Amino acid sequence: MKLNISQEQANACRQIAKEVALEIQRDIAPLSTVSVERAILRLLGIEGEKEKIPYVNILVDNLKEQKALEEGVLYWIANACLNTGLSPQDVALKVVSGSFNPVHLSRKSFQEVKNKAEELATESLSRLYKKKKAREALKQSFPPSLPPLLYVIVATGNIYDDIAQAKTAAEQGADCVAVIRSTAQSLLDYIPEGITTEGFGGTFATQANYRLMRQALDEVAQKVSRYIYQVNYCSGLCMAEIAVLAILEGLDIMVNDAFYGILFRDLNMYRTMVDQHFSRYLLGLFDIIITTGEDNLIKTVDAFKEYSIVLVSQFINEQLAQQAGMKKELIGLGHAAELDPKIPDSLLWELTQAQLVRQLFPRSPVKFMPPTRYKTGNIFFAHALDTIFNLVAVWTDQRIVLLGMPTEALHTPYVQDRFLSLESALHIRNASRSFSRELQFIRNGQADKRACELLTQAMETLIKIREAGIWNALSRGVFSQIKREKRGGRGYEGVFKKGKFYLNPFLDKKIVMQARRRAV
Amino acid sequence: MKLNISQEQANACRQIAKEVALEIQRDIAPLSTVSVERAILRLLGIEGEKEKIPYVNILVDNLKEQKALEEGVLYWIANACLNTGLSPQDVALKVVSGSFNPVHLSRKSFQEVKNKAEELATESLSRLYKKKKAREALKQSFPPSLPPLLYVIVATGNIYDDIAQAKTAAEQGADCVAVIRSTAQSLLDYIPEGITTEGFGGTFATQANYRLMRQALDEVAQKVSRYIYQVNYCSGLCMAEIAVLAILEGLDIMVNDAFYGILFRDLNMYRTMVDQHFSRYLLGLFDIIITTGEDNLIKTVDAFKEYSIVLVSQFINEQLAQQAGMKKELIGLGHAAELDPKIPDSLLWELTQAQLVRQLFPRSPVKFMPPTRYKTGNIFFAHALDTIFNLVAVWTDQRIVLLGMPTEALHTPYVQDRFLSLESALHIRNASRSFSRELQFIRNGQADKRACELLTQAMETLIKIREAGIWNALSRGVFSQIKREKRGGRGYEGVFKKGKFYLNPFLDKKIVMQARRRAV
Amino acid sequence: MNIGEVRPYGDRMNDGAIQISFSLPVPVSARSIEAVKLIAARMGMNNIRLVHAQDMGNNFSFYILYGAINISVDLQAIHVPEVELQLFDFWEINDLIRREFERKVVVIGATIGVDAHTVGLDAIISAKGFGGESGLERYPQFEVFNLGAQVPPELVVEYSKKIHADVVLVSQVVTQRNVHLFNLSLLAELLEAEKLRDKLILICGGPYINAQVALETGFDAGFGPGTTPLQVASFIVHELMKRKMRKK
Amino acid sequence: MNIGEVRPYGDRMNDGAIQISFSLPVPVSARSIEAVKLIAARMGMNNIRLVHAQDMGNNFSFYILYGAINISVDLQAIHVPEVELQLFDFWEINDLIRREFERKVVVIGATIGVDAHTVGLDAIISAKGFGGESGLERYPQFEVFNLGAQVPPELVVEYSKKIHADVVLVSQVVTQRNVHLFNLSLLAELLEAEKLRDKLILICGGPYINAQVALETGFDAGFGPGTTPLQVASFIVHELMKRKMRKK
Ligand code: B12
Ligand code: B12
Ligand SMILES: Cc1ncc(COP(=O)(O)O)c(C=O)c1O
Ligand SMILES: Cc1ncc(COP(=O)(O)O)c(C=O)c1O
Repeated sequence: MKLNISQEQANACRQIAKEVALEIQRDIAPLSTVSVERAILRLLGIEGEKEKIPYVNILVDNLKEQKALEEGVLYWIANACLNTGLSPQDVALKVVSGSFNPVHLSRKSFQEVKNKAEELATESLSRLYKKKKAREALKQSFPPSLPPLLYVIVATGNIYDDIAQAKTAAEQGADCVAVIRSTAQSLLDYIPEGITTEGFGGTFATQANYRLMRQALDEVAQKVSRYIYQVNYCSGLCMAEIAVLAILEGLDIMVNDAFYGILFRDLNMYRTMVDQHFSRYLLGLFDIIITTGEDNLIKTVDAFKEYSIVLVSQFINEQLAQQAGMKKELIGLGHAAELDPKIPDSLLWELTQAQLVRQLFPRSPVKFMPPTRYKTGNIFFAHALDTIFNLVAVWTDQRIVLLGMPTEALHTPYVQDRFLSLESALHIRNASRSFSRELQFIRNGQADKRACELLTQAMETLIKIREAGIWNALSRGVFSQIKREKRGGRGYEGVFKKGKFYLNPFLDKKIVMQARRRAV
Repeated sequence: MKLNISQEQANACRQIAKEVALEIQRDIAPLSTVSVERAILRLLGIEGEKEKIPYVNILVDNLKEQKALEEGVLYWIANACLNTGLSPQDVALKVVSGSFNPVHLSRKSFQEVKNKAEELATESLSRLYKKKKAREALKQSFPPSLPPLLYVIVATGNIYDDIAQAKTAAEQGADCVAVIRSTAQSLLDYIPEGITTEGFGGTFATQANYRLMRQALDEVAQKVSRYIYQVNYCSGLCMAEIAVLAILEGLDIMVNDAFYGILFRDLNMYRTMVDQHFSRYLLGLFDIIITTGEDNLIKTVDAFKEYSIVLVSQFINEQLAQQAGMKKELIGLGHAAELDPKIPDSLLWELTQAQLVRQLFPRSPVKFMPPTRYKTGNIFFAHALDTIFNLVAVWTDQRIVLLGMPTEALHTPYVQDRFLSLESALHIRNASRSFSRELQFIRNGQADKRACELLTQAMETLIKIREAGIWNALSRGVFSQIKREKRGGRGYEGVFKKGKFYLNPFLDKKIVMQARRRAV
Repeated sequence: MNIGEVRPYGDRMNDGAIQISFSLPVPVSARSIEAVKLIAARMGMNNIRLVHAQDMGNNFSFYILYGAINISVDLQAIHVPEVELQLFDFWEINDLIRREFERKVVVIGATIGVDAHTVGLDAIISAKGFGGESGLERYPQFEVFNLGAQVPPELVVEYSKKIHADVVLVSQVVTQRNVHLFNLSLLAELLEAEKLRDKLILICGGPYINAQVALETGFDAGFGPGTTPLQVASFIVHELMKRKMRKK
Repeated sequence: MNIGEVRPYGDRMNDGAIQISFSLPVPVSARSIEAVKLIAARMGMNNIRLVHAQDMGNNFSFYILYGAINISVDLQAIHVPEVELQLFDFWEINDLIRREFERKVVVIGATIGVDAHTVGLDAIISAKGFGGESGLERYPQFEVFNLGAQVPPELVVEYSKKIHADVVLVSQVVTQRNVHLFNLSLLAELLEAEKLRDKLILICGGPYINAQVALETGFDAGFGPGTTPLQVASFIVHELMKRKMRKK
């Protein structure tokens, strides 16, 4: 399967997207956020909570109140370590318990503090690299499964039920299991702690829950002789911090998209872009795949007419991720068709669009998402829609396929819903395994025409965004007609300008190399 | 969509099949059967029953007992009409009531009898041609629906429930409604009479039931502004007679295949071939589409390895129908894939085979039949299989598509089963309407290869059949390994050699032309 | 059987045919199969056909059954909670408001709690509307304030006070652990506490909302899937007139 | 709840979640919707969610519901009619017959009545067998006569007499209007009348056959979907040995 599209135009789109991404990069480079700082604390191994407030929040808020945050947390921790000889975790404990105020300790010379910070960062990274090695070895110990990876969700609200269902799904043939987060966790400016058994429409993302699920999936992997990818969500006010949890607990894929936060969660655009950058940077270091949320862009607008916005967002997302240091093989661009089934030839358009994305981003582990918005309580018709979706996914050789559920319009999946979905997907994966090689669009037919039109539209929008500037474009509703104020939205108060002593050696290539070497 | 197959090889297959069909023709030409004779009586308008035995059976059995059947019934009826001045129906009444014995009436000169017989035949045919005109006008009064025609079955056993469900199906979007016959009606050597409300796995085919269903479908056609095709079955011991009922009651499509009777009903091969010939001849005169039963051939053997038998049977069936005077546009060759869903690439093979049939018989209103044998009580998976089947059907531009049911492995369809099936089929018909034009197999890929192999296999089998002779081939199990004796099977006792005064002016081109002219 | 009585239909009148499916947290076994049939029998099914029993792994199993139930319902005797709403058209609605109410009707819309689904509410409120019909914003006699999604109930109360709202439209889509019932009840109580409840027409909507949910949570009406703006506008006008009558 | 008790599972232990669907011979209306919920309630469902209601035309309508049932079943307490059959292997079966029976076991197979389905019976009998296992024809100690399909019960009786059959295998696939029960009972009665019944092991099979059907129609055993030749052969050997013991 190949669409006859202009490679030059694709290159042009990439170039413009790069300029847009550079604009973002330029504007956020001087900024940090409370979440980035908390992420750094978590990287240093700081954990624990007091009266339901995580230490990392207490520390950051403490510095913020004292107007000392512009140096960054690492400056103060390193300084405290130098002063007290304690580990970062012990420093945190003392600060939280009020034993001392980090800002009141004697300030060592910047060079000394910097050295200490670099030492702490190197230690932290090399510890994490060791973990990563072990996980890679585990992954390599299993044979790869037939492409595409079949991705299902669990969302009971109770981590133990999630685990039961995740294992069941794995036994049925699922390759990736995502735990959907409790509604609005992305609006929380902290990460809850501990094992949780109550949630709304999903289960809280906590380090403890991550760990339990990881154990369960590694266990069932042995049983089914297949590696099971663990998936969770970064997007939200804790984007960078959650990335750290993912690294700490060995997750494989993180849903990660600032645009989703801006548009669908009303997060402040600067805040979440800064958070996203650091989160992607960290995930990239540890070879964790990200997936983006372009499926959401066509859930509320005419999905046929406005499809090109998906491409626009993908081009920008690709550049943003690359600028955060990620290689293309880790950038799982998301997409979906969400076409009204009543549209004549809807299946041809779905196929064309899926192929177009695959072709524009051949190295991306693209994630294809199923029809949801036109599903109703008619579970039989929904199952028919999903079966055809599975065919399109296999045919166009997608890399990760999020399976649709017959009960999409009703509830988060029951154990049998997932089972039926997987059964259909496994059948299609086997029955049409050679489709992508054996079938072809006719040359210059309707598919080629639509693909070219879409690419042209995407380019036009990209040009508009470049001209207006991305922040302005967002405030004018370029994405799905949703308008967001530059200073509006949640979390703006957590953004700050880095001061001249601001320290973040985790971003330092030399430090990273050193840590990596040390981990061998 | 086009497969790259050799047109010469296809022509060669046709030529061999023609020779096989000519052999059949040669051997059955001197024969007639009780069912053909009863069909002639029905054409003359004879109806009624006595003690549950139809007049036409009483008459034919009467002549047979008196060893007077070799002249054929028409000879005796015409002679009786000449002697008594009565109509055929009145003659029948008298004979049945024992008023006179047709064999004992004075025998008029052969020319006189022949003239009378021709007069009766002309009258009968012109009456029927008038009916046909009216039906054509009705059909023309509706806009045609999107191809393919969607074909569903009803099979409650009760004609009134059948009607309720047929109308429901039409309102849902069905184009063709087939009433499945009660199990083993094909083994009955007579046609039951009257309206019936009890049957096993289907509803008896009776003239009264045909009429009720025809009325109902014409009624609902007005409501939905779409002509609804009425379908029933010819195959069986009354093949020719049932064709007459279909003509009398204005049916549109008749399932008609002697091979089915031979192989799956153990009917005698000569008997059913003779019956088939006359039935096809009559249906051809009145532009009633026949559909053949090649789907059955792969229900009991390895459907992947032995698929070419479908093509073999189609080539022969096409020739047999043409020799009975049918034009290609009326010869609805049947086919199905019935592949084990576990076979890798099963969907590619299903697609290839469907396209191959379509391409080999481009003028035939081919009828594509759904997966049945690998369906289980898992109605959700069955629905998924059917949805994909629908896609293959639309994609390869089949003409008539028999819809599969989610409950195929459980029961004849409930009203909601048919509804869900139609919903899926209507969606696919709309969503992939341009597939056949916009997509293409890669040249000389696996599809082309399989198509060529299948055609070669079909040719080899055809050659074997030609060499052995069709009757021998049937007794050696060439079709699906089922072996049938030449003189075995049901109904052989009803076959007889035509005598020198045998008369059947319905076969006379001049008579037909004359009747047709008279009907204008 | 009484003429108004209906019973499920498979392929003949009154055959009572139904299909059911469910999972059990045990593997398939002779025992589990008996258990499934027992459950069906206790539900009143007869002629039970267990047509599919399949292990799903991890000690879960899935079953599909067909059977018949003997239950019939007299349609005539059914008490339908709300008589079908009499619909006005666009012009009638605006005329009626102009005539009977003498000022614009002020409407607030919001998806409350942390629910972020706006499509349903927008379908009713926003100019582009739903199913070819314009939303309330297009009606000259409605003045509409759409607060969007994730709105805390407290903010709805505050805003209602500020702009002297006549009608509050609330959408709730997420229902896990009955969070929608909680949010709706909370809003009704807060309005009550502020003595605003009686001055307002309080309407909720969403895919799992119905008259009963409205009743339970203290709302005046609840609209479910497929609701059109006209239905909501008509209800508002009916309610306004009813209240006006009552006052007289 | 007792530890052995199970209850349907949707997404958490004991939620009792089930799905049902059926049609009604009336169009969708507020009344029909209430009727559907009433039916579900009378079946013992609570938390009833009518998730789909659709007109099918010609005054028929289709409904899908989800809900929970409070029914739980104690797995331990379930009486399973037949203890799982102990399977022998191919060699054991032939050895046992040779040792205990001293001659070949004569088996007749037929699909009776006007039923034309042969695939199931062939799966058990014919050499090629089923699911990778050989059929009874391949066992040196069975002498098998396959009469094929559409065999009148009378003919089975006649043939059994003629060849001194030990085992009769009957397939029935078509079940409409319970024609299978009729055919099976008829055969059993005819054999009884001919005083052959006790000399024979009478086994039926087919997709809708089970132990209960066998019991009702006077057969010794009934085998359903997925039966393998080995199961049938094992049953025959068990039964032969049981009968031999009894005689002693
Ligand atoms: C689009 C969508 C989204 C979009 C929403 C974008 C947006 N701006 O609205 C996005 C991607 C953001 C989203 C996110 C989530 N979603 Co969502 N989403 C859907 C989806 C696919 C379609 C909903 C829709 O737009 N329907 C179309 C509208 C027109 O229908 P409607 O809402 O029923 O509205 C009609 C009537 O109900 C009524 N009505 C509705 N509101 C009102 C109000 C009033 C006053 C009146 C009078 C009438 C009225 O009139 C409308 C027109 O007829 C459904 C699945 C489905 N197919 O239904 C899931 C679904 C609703 N989502 C669900 C969930 C769980 C979530 C998440 C919580 C998942 C998670 N944990 O991450 C997130 C978080 C969102 C949150 N915090 O609320 C579940 C809800 C399950 C449940 N019963 O609780 C569903 C059913 C999917 C599923 N099976 O899991 N979702
Ligand atoms: C193939 C088939 C046919 C073929 C049969 C060819 C043949 N030579 O057998 C043909 C095309 C001829 C046919 C015709 C009809 N069929 Co048919 N057919 C089927 C189909 C698709 C598959 C059956 C099959 O082969 N299964 C595979 C075998 C291996 O499974 P099995 O039979 O269950 O056998 C296993 C066990 O049950 C057991 N077993 C079976 N028999 C025995 C016997 C003994 C002694 C033992 C120990 C075990 C045993 O062991 C086997 C291996 O595990 C089914 C639908 C389906 N998917 O099930 C419909 C189906 C069985 N047919 C059906 C019907 C109604 C018909 C017709 C009557 C329709 C009509 N009115 O025209 C006709 C007429 C046939 C007749 N008079 O009986 C219905 C039966 C409905 C019902 N419950 O009554 C079905 C369910 C389809 C439907 N939904 O309508 N059919
Ligand atoms: C890109 C992206 N991020 C995150 C989420 C999860 O959202 P939340 O946890 O905010 O409900 C989604 C859900 O669809 C998403 O698409
Ligand atoms: C070609 C053909 N004729 C006739 C029939 C109907 O068979 P009967 O009426 O013999 O059951 C079928 C059923 O599948 C068929 O395929």
